[in-house]
Amino acid sequence: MNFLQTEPIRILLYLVGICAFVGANAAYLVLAERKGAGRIQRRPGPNEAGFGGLLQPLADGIKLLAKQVMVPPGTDALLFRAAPLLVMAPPLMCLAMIPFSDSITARSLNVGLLFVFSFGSINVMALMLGGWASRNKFAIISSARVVSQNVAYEIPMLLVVITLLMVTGTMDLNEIIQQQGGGFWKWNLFKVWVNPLMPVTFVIFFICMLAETNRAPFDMAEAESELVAGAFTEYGGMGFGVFFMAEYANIVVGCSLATVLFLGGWQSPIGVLSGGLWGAGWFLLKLYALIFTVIWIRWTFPRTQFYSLLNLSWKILIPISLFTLLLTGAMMKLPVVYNHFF
Amino acid sequence: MIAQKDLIPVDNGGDPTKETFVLNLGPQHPAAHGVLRVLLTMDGEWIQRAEPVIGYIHRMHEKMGENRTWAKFLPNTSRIDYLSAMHYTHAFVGAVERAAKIEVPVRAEYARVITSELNRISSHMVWWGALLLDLGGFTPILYAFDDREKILDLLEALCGARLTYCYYRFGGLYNDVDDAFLKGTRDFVAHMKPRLKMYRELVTDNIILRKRLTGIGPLSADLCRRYGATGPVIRGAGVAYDVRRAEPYSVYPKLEFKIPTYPEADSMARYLVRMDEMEQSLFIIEQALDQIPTGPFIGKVPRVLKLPVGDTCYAVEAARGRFMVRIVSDGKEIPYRVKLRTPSFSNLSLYEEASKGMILPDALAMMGSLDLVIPDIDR
Amino acid sequence: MSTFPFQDAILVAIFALVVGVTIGGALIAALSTRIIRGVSGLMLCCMGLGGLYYFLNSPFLALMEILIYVGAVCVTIVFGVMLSEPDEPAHEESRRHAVLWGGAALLVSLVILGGVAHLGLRGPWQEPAARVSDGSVQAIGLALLTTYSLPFELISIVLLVAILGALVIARSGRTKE
Amino acid sequence: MSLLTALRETVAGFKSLLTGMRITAREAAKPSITVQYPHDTLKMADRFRGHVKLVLDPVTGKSRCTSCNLCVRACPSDCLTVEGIKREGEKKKSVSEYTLDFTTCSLCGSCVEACPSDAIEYSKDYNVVSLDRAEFARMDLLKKLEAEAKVWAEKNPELAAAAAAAAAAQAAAATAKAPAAATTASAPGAGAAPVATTPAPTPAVAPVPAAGVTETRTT
Repeated sequence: MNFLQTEPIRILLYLVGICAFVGANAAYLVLAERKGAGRIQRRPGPNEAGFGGLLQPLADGIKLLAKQVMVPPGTDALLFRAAPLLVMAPPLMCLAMIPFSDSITARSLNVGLLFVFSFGSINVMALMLGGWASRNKFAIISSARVVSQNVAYEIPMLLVVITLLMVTGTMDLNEIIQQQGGGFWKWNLFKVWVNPLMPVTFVIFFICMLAETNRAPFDMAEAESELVAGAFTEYGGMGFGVFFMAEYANIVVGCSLATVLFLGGWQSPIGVLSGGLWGAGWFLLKLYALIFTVIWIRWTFPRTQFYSLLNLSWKILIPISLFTLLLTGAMMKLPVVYNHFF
Repeated sequence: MIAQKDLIPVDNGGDPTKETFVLNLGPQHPAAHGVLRVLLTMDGEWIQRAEPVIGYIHRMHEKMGENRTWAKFLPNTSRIDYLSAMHYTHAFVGAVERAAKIEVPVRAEYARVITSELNRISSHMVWWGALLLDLGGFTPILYAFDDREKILDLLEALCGARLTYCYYRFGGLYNDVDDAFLKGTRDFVAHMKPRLKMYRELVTDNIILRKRLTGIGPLSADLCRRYGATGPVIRGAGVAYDVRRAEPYSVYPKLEFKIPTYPEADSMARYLVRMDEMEQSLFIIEQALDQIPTGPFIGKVPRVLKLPVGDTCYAVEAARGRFMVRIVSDGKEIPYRVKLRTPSFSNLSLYEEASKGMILPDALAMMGSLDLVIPDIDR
Repeated sequence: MSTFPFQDAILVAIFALVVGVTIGGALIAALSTRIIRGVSGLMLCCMGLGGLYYFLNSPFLALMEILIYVGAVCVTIVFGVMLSEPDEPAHEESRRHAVLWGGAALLVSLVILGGVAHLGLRGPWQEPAARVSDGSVQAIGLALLTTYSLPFELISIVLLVAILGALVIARSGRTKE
Repeated sequence: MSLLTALRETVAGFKSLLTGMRITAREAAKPSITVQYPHDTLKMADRFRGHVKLVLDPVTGKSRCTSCNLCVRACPSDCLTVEGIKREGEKKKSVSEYTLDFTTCSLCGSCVEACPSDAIEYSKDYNVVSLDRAEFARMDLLKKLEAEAKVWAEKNPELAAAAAAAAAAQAAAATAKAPAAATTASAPGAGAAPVATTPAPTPAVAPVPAAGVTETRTT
C-alpha cells in the first residue's frame, strides 16, 4: 500500500486510469447512444456483435483502425494531423481534476475549476484547426460556427460558474463537493435560500454544456443535413474516430462538472454512505444519469437554427445568468447590510 | 451539361470586395434527398444565388410513353413520383378513360379514392420525417415510418407492391378491394388519429421547430402563381387551390373535406397545411369507407385499346400538387405524345428566386418544406 | 511528494520543455509564412508561458493565460484569419522592404530585451516571504480590488476598446449597399 | 415585446421541450417493433408481386404454358423470352424455354394479367440473391419449375404416377398415329414421373432426354 502511494506510481496509476476511463467511456457511450436512440425509436440498436451488441465498439474500432489515413491534397497536412490530437488532449487533462470520490482524485488543485475551464477552451481551437486545415468549404463553415457558438456560450457558462463561486467561495472541486454533503437538499441545485433561481442556473449550465460540447440540439459543428459532417468532413479512419471519441469524452467532462457543481459530486443523496467507493458509485450514478439525459435530448429535438442559438445565448441565457449573479450577490450581502444598519 | 462559366459565377454585384464562393450542394449530399444538385453562390453563410441543376435521374418517361402501348406505359406512372404512385396512376388511367370514354364502376372509383388518400398520408409521412431529418431531428422519421408501414402493409395485401403499386387499370382496378382491406383501413384510421396528436405534441408544438420554420422562406401567392407551384405550397400561401375541388374528378364531389390554407406563406404554413391534410385524408377515407357500394371493380375495356384521335388532359391532386397527364392520340395503339406535368418541377423552379439572401440552414429548411421528390422533377 | 526519485532532474527537464515550447512557439509564430501556422505557434507559445507562470508559483495566472490567450485570443485570431486569408499565400514583399522592416523589428525587440535584462540583472532579487496568493478566490478578489485595482480597470478599458473596434470593423464589412 | 411576454414565451417554449421529452420517454418504454431480418422473416402477403414464375399444374405436374407469347407482348421492358415446341399428341404447344431477365424486370405484373391460361404467377421470393449477374440476367423459370415438379412428385406419388400414365397414354396414342416421330417427343414432366421409385436425372433445359421416352414406354 505504501508503495502505491509513492508519487510516481500514483501519477502513473491515475494516468492509466484516466486514459482507460476516457477510452472506455468514449467507446461504450457510442454504443449507449446508439442503443438509447434505438430504444427511443423502438428498434433494438446494434445487437449482432457480441452479446446484445457489446462488442460493437470493438468492431467499430478495428474497422476505423484498419482504414487508410488519408490526408487529402490541398490540406495543411501538419495541422490536419495535429487537430485530432489536440481535440483529445483537453478532456484528458480536465478529468485529472475531477474528484470521483473523497479519496479518488488524480490531482487536486485549489484552482481546479479554473483548470477545467481553461483547458476546456482549447477544444474549440482543435475543431477549428481541423476544419480549417481540411480545406473544405463545409468544414470551414462549420469551424466558423463552432467558434461563434463556443464564444457565445462560454459567457453565460462562466457567469453561472461565477454565481456558484460566490456561493462556494472556493475553486477547489473537492471542497465544493464537501460543502454539499448531508443529503440532496444541500446540493447546490436546491440551495434556494442562497438564490431562489438556483435550478434555473443549473438549467443554464446544462444548456451551455450541451452547446460547448456541440451536442444536439446545438450540434452546429456537425450539422449533417447541411454540412455533411461539419468540421470533420475530410477525416476518415482513426482521425475521424478520435474526433468522435473526443465528443463523448467532452460530454463526460461536462457532465461530471455539472455533477460536481450542482449535484453534490460523490455525496450521497440521503446523507449516508458517501465515502470511498460508495462515493465513486454515487458520482458515476449521477454522471451517467446526466449523460443519459444528454442522449435523450439528442434523439428528441430537431437542431436549432444558428441565429436562434446565438439569440438564445445573448438574449435569454446571458440576461438571466447576469440576473442570478446579481440576485445571489444581493442575497448574500443582504444580511450584512441589514446587520450593519439595524 | 454545365459550362465552365457557370461553375464559377462571378456574382459580387460589381463590388470586388465582396467575396463569394460556390458551394456544391449535391448531387450527393444528405439534404439533397436523392440526386438533386444545387449550385450555391454563397457570401459566408448567406446564399446569393441558388441554382438547381437537375437531370441526374432523368429516365425519359415521356419519351417512353411514345413508343409503347397505353397499357405498357401504365407501370411507368407509378415510378415518376414513387411516393404518391396511386395519384400518378390515377391521372394516366383517368386520361385514357376520358379519351376512350370508358365507364368506371362506382366501387372502383371509391376504392381509388381510399387508396389515393392512404397514399397521400403515407407520402406526407415520408415528407414529415425527411423534413425533420433536414432539421436534425432523427426520431420522428422512425415514428412516421412505423405508421406508414401499416399503410404499406394494407396496400401490399391489396395490390402486391409496397411502393410502385400500379393498382389502377383502365376502367377500374387490378384487384377488388376485399373486406380485410376495408376493415384494416378502418382500424388504421382509428389508430392514426391519436398518432397525429402525438406528432403534434412531439414536433409541431416544439419551440425549436417553430423557430426554425416560422417566417422562413415566404413564398407569396403571386410567386407561386408565376412559377406554377401547386399543392401544399400554394395552399400554404393562402390560396385554396385543390384539384379535387377545382377540377373535380372521381367521386370527390360526393365527399366532404376542407381545403386547409394558411395565409402566412412561410415554411410553417406549408408544414401545417400538410399536417392538416393528413387529418382531412383520414376524414375522406372514413366517408368513402361508409359509402363504398358493392359491384364490379372493373368496367368493359376493349382488348386492344385504340384511342380516338384527340388531345386529352386529366389532372389529379397528388401529394405534392397538381399532376396532370396530357395524352395525344393519333388513333394508333401507341400514344403520339404523353406529357406529364409534375408538381415538384414547378415547386423547385421557384427555389432560385425564393432562396436569395437566405442563410444556408434556412434555405434547406425551405427546401424540405417544398417536399421535393427528385425523380418527379426529372421524370 | 518527497519520495519522488530524481525530483530535481525531472523538474529541470520539465522546465526546459516549457521554455522550449515557449521559444519554439514564438519562433514558429514569427517565421512561418502561413498565418494559420503562425497563430498555432502563438498558441503554443502561450501554453509555454502558462507553464512558466506555473513555475513561478502562480497557477491562477497560468490558467488565466491559457483560458484567455489560447482559449479566447488565439481563437479569435484564427477566426479572423479564416475569414480573411486569401486562398493563395500573399505575394512576397520586395526584399529591400523585408530587410528594412525586419531590421527595425529586430532592433526594437533587442532594445526591449536589453532593457528587461538590465532591470533583471540590476534589480534586487529576493525570496518572497510568503506566497502572494494561494489561489483562493478570496485572495484573488482582494488583490484585484485593492492592490491591483488600477491595472484591472485599465484592462477592462482595453477590452472595451477592443470590443468597440471589432464592432466597427464588423459593421463596415457586413453593411449591404 | 415586453419583458413579461418574453419571459412567458421562454417558459412556454421550455414546456414544449419537456412535452417532447415526455413523449420520447413514453415511446422508449414500448417494445421494439423491429423484425430481426435474417433471423426472423415476414410472411409475404398473398398478393405479393415477386418475380414471375411458372405455375405447376397440380394435376399434370407440368406447366400450363402454351407459349402463346402474350406475356412477352405485354411486357413493357421486354424481359421475357418464351420458346415453345409443338409435341406430338398434344393439342397445344408446350413451353420449352421460359427465361426472365430480372435485371430489367420492373415487377409490374403485366405478364401475369396477360396470360390466358393462368400459367404464370408471382413468386413469394423477395430475397433472391446471387454472386453472379448472369443468374439474374437469364433467370431460367422452367428449370425452377422442374425442380418444383420434383418435389411435387415426391410429395404426391399417386398423382405423379397418374400424370405419368396419362402422358404415357398420350405418347402411346401419338406413336400409334405417327410411330416415326415418337423418339423425339415427350413431355418434360414425364421424365420426372418415375421419381417416386428411382431418382430422376437432373432436369436439364433440353427437354427431351431419349432415355425418358423409353422408360415411359415401359411403364
